[in-house]
Amino acid sequence: METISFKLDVFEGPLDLLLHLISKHKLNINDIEISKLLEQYLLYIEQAKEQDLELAGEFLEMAARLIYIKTVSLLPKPQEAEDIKKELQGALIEYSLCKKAAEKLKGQFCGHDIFVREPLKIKLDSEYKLKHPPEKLVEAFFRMNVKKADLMKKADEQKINAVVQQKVVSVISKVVFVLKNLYRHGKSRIDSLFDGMTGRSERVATFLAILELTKSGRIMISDDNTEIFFKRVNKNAAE
Amino acid sequence: MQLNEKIGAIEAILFSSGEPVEEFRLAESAEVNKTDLPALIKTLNQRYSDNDSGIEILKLGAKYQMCTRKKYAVYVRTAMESKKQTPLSQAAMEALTVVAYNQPVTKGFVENVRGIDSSSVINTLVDKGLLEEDSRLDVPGHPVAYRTTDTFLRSFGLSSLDELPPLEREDEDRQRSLLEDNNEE
Amino acid sequence: MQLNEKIGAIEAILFSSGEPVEEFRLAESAEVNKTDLPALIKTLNQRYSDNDSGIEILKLGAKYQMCTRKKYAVYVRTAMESKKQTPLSQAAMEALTVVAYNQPVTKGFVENVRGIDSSSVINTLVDKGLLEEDSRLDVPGHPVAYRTTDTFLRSFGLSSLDELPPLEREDEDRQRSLLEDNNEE
Repeated sequence: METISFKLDVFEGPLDLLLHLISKHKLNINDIEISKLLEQYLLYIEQAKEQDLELAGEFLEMAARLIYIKTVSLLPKPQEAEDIKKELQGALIEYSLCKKAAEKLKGQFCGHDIFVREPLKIKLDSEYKLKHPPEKLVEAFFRMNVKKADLMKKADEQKINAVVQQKVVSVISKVVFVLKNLYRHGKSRIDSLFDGMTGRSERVATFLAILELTKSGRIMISDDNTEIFFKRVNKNAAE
Repeated sequence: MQLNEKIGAIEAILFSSGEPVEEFRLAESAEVNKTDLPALIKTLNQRYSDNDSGIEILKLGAKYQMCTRKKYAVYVRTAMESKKQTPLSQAAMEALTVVAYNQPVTKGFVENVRGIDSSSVINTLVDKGLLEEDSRLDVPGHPVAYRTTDTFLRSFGLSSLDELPPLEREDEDRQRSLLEDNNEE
Repeated sequence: MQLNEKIGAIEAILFSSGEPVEEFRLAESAEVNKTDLPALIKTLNQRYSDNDSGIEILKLGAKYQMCTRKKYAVYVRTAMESKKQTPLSQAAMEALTVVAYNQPVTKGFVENVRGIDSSSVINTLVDKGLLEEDSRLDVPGHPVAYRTTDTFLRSFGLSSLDELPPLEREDEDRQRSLLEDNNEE
């Protein structure tokens, strides 16, 4: 068997390797002999494995693709085999064009020989002076693909989101919230305290605040667990 | 090396440096004698002034710098300012719209609506004077909120925010009414 | 305004801008007709080349940029103490070529043509300023697409994408005709 001295990493990818094999074995890129190409390709892959080279997944994928093409060509469906072979040939032709163009462009490279300078730094008035019809705003709005109703809902949620997104809500702040609520209304339905709260942190903090206030004896929870009220308010009510 | 080439090398070096270049470094890099340098610069400057050129070489202590000629300063300023006056990007226009219709809003809100980080785009809008910070958003934590400015109103030909066009699209409305018609059938 | 002064204004603007300047902005700021601009730039460039000047004006797409002349690269490099930069790798050249001829394209497209993951190589090209993101690719999901930059044009001595060398299809044609000959036999 022919010994192959090579390094797989000289190839830019499986297509590059295939092009190499095609030119080396003088195959016709427009009508590739798949079995021959497959045989040669696998030889390279085997060799690479023996050398413990890390094979990019793309190389193995290509092996599978070649095997598939060969398999299908053995089946009594010549059209399909022809189609998938054409697809591979197309890719190879396109890639070979790319390689040639890259080679040509490379010869033109002069990027390291031309120098430019930084823009002069002067202080400028940066105020926007262009004019637009207001309809531009409506246009931009529809481009975002946001439903108007959603936007309004989000606007309502903003006050909460603004807080929730920025920090974890502290229990203390909710103790103050619950107390304020009680000062204002005398008693509060527990579930109403959670109205409008969407953030988990806020809800948890509120719940903990209620427990904390109960534990410390500042407030009491009604027998059916639906309302809270100040202890002293309760006394007054009892009198 | 020809005289012109020596001058060309000096010119190229001074151009690309931007900053003032020390005499010795300029001479060394352009491969000319340090003693010849003043004469070469003089020749170059003479050429510039003969042509009413836009640039000239200034001597600053023991350094040289290529600068624009003062008489053209107004054109330079106009050009630089006009560069800043690029039309708003799509992203900027979107962020501006979100703020305009919901102000005051936080960066977080704009991000939420657009589904993409909008921090830098909002900073740009503030730089351009179209948005400004607003402390009116009265929620705990007092996050920084933004509102549109008078410059915004001027740019969009509005005399107040009440004149913002409604967020409706004609064709959409028509579609909707068609749809409703179908449902009725 | 005298002819020389018009040219001087253009020169000052291009010098101070550093970056490529759009034709319309240059004409507007220098207060010249856009249609006169090419002739004025040509006169300026002629003056530069007559003097073997260190600088010249390049046309990059619909923009102009003042740059150093290639022949003085060695002096500039010495002055800037810049080491010789590594040339673009084969992989980078291929990816750049795919983008150049098909822009705007996604990373996926490049990978498809090259038959191998091209993500990191594209990132490198973006870092080098040869490629940039392009938001024009208007397909669902708005994948990030890439296009070449003005720096790309400058780096390959092109003044517009139209000047890209044509893709060579000759070999292929020849092969095909050989094939046809064979078939006929």
